[in-house]
Amino acid sequence: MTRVASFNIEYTEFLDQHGKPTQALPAFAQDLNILVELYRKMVLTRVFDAKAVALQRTGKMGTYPSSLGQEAISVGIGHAMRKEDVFCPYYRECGTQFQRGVSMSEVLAYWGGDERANCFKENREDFPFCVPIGTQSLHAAGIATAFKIRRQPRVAVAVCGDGATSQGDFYEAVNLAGVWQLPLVFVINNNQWAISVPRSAQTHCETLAQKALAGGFTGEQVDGNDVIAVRYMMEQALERARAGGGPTLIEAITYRLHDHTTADDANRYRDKEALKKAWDLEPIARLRHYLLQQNAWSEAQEKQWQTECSVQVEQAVQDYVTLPPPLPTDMFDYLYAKLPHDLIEQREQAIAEAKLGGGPHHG
Amino acid sequence: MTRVASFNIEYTEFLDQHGKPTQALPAFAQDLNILVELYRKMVLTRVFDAKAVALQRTGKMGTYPSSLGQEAISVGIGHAMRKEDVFCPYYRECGTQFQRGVSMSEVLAYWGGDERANCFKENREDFPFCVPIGTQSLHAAGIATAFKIRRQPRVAVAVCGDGATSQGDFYEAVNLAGVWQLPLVFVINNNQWAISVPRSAQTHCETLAQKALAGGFTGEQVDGNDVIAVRYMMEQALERARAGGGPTLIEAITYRLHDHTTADDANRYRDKEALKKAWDLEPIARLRHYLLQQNAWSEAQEKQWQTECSVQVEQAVQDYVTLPPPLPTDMFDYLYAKLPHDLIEQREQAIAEAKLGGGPHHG
Amino acid sequence: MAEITLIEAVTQALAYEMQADKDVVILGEDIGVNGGVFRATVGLLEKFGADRVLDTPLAESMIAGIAIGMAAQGLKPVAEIQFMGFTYPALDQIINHASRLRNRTRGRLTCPMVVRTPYGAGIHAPEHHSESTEAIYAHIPGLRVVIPSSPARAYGLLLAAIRDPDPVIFLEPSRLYRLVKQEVPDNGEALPLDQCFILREGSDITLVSWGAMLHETLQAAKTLAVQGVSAEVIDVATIKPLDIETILASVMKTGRCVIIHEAAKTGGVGAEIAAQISEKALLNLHAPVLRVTGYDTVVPYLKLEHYYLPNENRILNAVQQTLEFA
Amino acid sequence: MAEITLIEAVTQALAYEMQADKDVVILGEDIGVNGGVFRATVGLLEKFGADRVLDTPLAESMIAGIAIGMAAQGLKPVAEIQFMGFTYPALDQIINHASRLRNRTRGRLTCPMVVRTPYGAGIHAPEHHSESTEAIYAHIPGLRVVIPSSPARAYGLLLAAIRDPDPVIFLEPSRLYRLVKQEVPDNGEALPLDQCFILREGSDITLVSWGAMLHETLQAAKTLAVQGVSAEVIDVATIKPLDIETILASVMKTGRCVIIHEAAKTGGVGAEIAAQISEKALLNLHAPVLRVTGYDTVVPYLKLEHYYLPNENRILNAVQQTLEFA
Ligand SMILES: Cc1ncc(C[n+]2csc(CCOP(=O)(O)OP(=O)(O)O)c2C)c(N)n1
Ligand SMILES: Cc1ncc(C[n+]2csc(CCOP(=O)(O)OP(=O)(O)O)c2C)c(N)n1
Ligand SMILES: [Mg+2]
Ligand SMILES: [Mg+2]
Repeated sequence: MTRVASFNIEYTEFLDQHGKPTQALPAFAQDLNILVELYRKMVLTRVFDAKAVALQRTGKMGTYPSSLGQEAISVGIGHAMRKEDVFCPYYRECGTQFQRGVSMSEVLAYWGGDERANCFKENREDFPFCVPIGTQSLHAAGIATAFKIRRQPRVAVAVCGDGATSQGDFYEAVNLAGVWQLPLVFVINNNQWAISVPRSAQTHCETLAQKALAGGFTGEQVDGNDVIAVRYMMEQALERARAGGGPTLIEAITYRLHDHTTADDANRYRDKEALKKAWDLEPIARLRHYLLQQNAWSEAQEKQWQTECSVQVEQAVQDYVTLPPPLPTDMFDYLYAKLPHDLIEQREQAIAEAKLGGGPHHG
Repeated sequence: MTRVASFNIEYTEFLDQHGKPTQALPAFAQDLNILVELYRKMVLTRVFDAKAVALQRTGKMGTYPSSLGQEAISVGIGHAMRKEDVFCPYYRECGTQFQRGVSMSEVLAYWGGDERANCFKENREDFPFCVPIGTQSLHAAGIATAFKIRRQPRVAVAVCGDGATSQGDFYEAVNLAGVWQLPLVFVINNNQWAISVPRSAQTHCETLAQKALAGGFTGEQVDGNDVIAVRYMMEQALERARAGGGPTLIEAITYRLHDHTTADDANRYRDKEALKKAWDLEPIARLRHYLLQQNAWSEAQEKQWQTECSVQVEQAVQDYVTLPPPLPTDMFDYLYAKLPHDLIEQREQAIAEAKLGGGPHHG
Repeated sequence: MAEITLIEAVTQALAYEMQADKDVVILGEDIGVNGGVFRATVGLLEKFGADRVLDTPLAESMIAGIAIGMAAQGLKPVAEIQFMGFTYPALDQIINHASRLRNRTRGRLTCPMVVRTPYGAGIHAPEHHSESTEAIYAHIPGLRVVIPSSPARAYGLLLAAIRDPDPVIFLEPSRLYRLVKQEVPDNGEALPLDQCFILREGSDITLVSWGAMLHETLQAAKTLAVQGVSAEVIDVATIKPLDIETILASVMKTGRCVIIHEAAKTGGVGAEIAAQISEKALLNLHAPVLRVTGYDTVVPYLKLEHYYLPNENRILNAVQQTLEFA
Repeated sequence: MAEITLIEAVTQALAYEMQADKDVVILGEDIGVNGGVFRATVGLLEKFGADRVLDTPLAESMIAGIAIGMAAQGLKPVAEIQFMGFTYPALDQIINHASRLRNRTRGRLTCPMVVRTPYGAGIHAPEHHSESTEAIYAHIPGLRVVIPSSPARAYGLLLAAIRDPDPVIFLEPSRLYRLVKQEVPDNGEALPLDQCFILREGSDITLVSWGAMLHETLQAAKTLAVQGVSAEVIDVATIKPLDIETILASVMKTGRCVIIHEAAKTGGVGAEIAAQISEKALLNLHAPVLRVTGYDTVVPYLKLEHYYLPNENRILNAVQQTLEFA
């Protein structure tokens, strides 16, 4: 027997759960202002998230997938990406979107069941949330292909969950990214659950990072509760990709602290102990501890920022609830560039129906 | 950074291209009778293959995919499997099928465009050839799941090509086999081409064996031109699986010495030099050299066996060409267990049409 | 006997048949510990164990593909796909293999599997959770496609689907899951897989529908009765193979027909039914067969969902048009 | 000008548009160095380079999925899937994404992509190489589905498909690839994507078909002419959106119609056309609209293929039945 190939998977963390550095912080994190910025963004994301859940609970919005506990991932990604890069999320990354020009009221409107929300006013190229699990990986690969063909120094970023790594589309994207050396960064939000299916029942892999080996490129594990680690590894990966160095896959290890969505009840399948332990690891407290230790943040600032976040979020809620309803004709008017003749009659019918007050709500 | 996982891929070969052992042969290969048996089966496969190509060329059969140069893989697999195991081929494994009760005339009839060929008379559980690339991997995973549920000491074997490793279905099967620890052996016939697409344009992986790492289990490389190595590694994998040790993926490295199929012309894309070099590595000559050296085979035996093979193959051709044509009603009569009422009229129509002499040949 | 919902009837049928036939195995995402996102498989893991209630990784092509392998080995896998919009990754395995295995091997290997999936709009769910693309499946030779519209029919048809020796696509209207309750004796009695059900007899017009739209269709029939119009209501139930005889017999009698379905109009199953009626009962028709359907658009997100779905009013309009024809 | 085959017309259109628009990029399995298994892309790698002629790994969902990403970036990807039977793994990306991207983002992101694939039986190819499941695609809102039946229409329709700002499924009848030759000026002139073509005018009966079956349909029309029956022959060409007006106008004139397609009958596109004719021209029909189609079976392997495919005789029988009706 001859050894023909060897691979290692590395794990990176800078701040432990108590906010103590476990190694020298990377250059960007020497600037405490940046860390404060990351902190603020995580808090904002969490405040927004709690409000969104509340809106669903009070019947003002549809099903909502909380990103509670996973803010370091979305915020770290958004902070590392450049404006000209393109983002392909699944549905737990409003923390990234807020940094990329997507407004809070757009995110609320999306979960409120309004396609207009996806017509981001301030972001023209990012993909909207993607419900069919894993499929967005291929869109990102296509976008990265376009960048490569056009010799643009831009990078596509695709995020998916641990469950999504079981999908063929995820793997097909990984394989293509490798063989075409695409400017593409894959991020896996490994929150340990795919609805009720635990990470251990999803794959036998020691790490999800090693899924990259099936594409012939590097997979990295990071502490997904450490925004410094996420931000650092993202930047490394983005700049390597931008320079023509090909794709990277980053597995960010975290925990889903909420139910899967507001339609789920995790008590059916989730161990209370595990949840309690996971709360000890969550990303916001640890960075706050560090910032407080460094005197870069204070309780007063905390209070003030919480208030500011609430104000911002309340404003977004106002914008959302006061948005005039979409038109029934919208379902025809954006289907094709130009309405095909076979739809004219149906569109007329929809207008006539709507004048009669629309259909009654069903079910 | 902490190292959290490490992986190695090993390559196994026993006989080099000149038929010289590169290491001590495994136990089974100490028995020269077994090696002669393997040799005979490879030669038979090649003789059959040449005849099948000829039948296509003379208009007596449809498109045919030759397995020229890849006989060690199909023969090694077939020899290692037990009768009660289940085989899921793609389409280059008649060398396996002949050992599992599928007759040569059945294989010819299949490529002659006759579904009856798949109703193997002497094998009730193996899957027939599978045209949609990669899909059979999942059937094998399902069969292995049935074995596991029923606690049967049986193993499913799925073979696919190097090109097939790019398909989502292949990966989904690999991932499931890992997480459910299925009694399943994956074999990749890495013949360096997927029609015109070379292995290097299919994936960036150093080895195809490492695709198994995405499923969290062992991937092995073997010299696919060394039937001893294939046979050995297959047995290892089969017995591990049978004992509850889970799946293995074996990448068998070989070369497609013929066109992709009779519908292809490899001269359009294949380098002549590479082909010449590949001929130096092919599996039959090297085993013959070894057997001749060991006085286990002679030129006289060679001649006689070639003749015997021709006789067997000719008989199969006779059986094939004299098979009465299938009935037009067959397309109705096996679609469901019982003909649904909505097909009765169509079936009658088909009978009436057939009486009129059937349709003229189209196109 | 307690009254149960449609989804409880599904659970009851699964439990009955798993008890009766040890080869029945269920598989899918979140169906075990969690009991299914709609709770269709609640309690089955506890009752039948992890060997027969398989929580799978997240991959639909895989679910369909392994069901084929399991079925070929003589198991009777009942796979749940979480929503119809997530069945599409499984289409290749279903079209190219499940529907063809018996034919391809001339009966040597068979594929007695069921794919269950919630379908249809109206539950205010996110995108891709409101599909009704049954026409895709109904076009595939080798499949059966079955859609229950009441607890009792869900029970009887699912039993039949599991027992059927060929692949069955079993579409469960999610809008009906908890809408009505009904006594459903757990007697293991299957319903026929190739027959329409006449839900209401009538003489003036035939209303043909299936799935959740029967709710509005029956309402319309009631309204029509008040107006003195006697509508016959047919639940197609099995859309492949189609029991056109029952439909034809009714239309021969009434001379008028409106077909109601939630799916997009163009190429919907309504087209096939209308085409067959017009072919085989042309001279009996007093008016063209009309179709009341979803629009040829993507099912909108929840804010516009109710504009998409056909409602009683649209049905009544079509009926009136039909009655007033020439 | 030299006469060219249908497949050469495809190549000519691709080359023309790649020359004219640098955003046009082609991708697929074996389309580069090898020039495509049917030779549709021969010479294009040499002419336009490896940045615009992408030999992909073997994965159809991937091909469709990246085409969507590329299209969203403003490229105009033209993807080849090797045979229609291998498009099914791409269905999820096509249904759930390609057809919906514009609508989902209210026009912010669009998907100007083309999926080309050879389709239909009759070339004695292995299993899965003979599919005609166009009805699946024709049912999906947001798609266009186009089927050429001559070299000139292949050229003009493919140009239109590439230029169209929305996703187009372009089905090339492989049986016609080399069957006929025709002069096709390489003038970059596109044909309309929403119109039927009247291939032959007639007054006694309307024959509606598309793709390879037009070959038999035109033969039948000739035979009928000899018998004194004047058949109008319509090539639907674009099956979604359907130009029902042209068909209706013809049927209003002739009062009789036979639809001919190769796909399975149940739920085929013929059902939609028949349903619409019967709905909108009921009183003009002298006879029921008949359909001559492939059977509701899996397309058989090559030994039985010719029994499956409709032939001139079947068409003539249906025409006769229609003419003799009541
Ligand atoms: C193709 C597909 N199948 C099933 C679903 C239903 N579903 C929604 S979320 C989810 C679990 C996703 O898990 P993971 O990828 O780990 O992401 P997470 O929600 O945990 O962040 C499932 C099964 C879906 N949306 N798409
Ligand atoms: C899903 C699918 N896509 C495309 C094809 C067409 N096709 C037939 S064989 C082949 C190449 C297969 O290559 P590989 O897996 O390496 O096997 P090999 O033929 O080299 O043994 C392709 C693309 C197919 N049969 N199935
Ligand atoms: Mg998860
Ligand atoms: Mg190969």
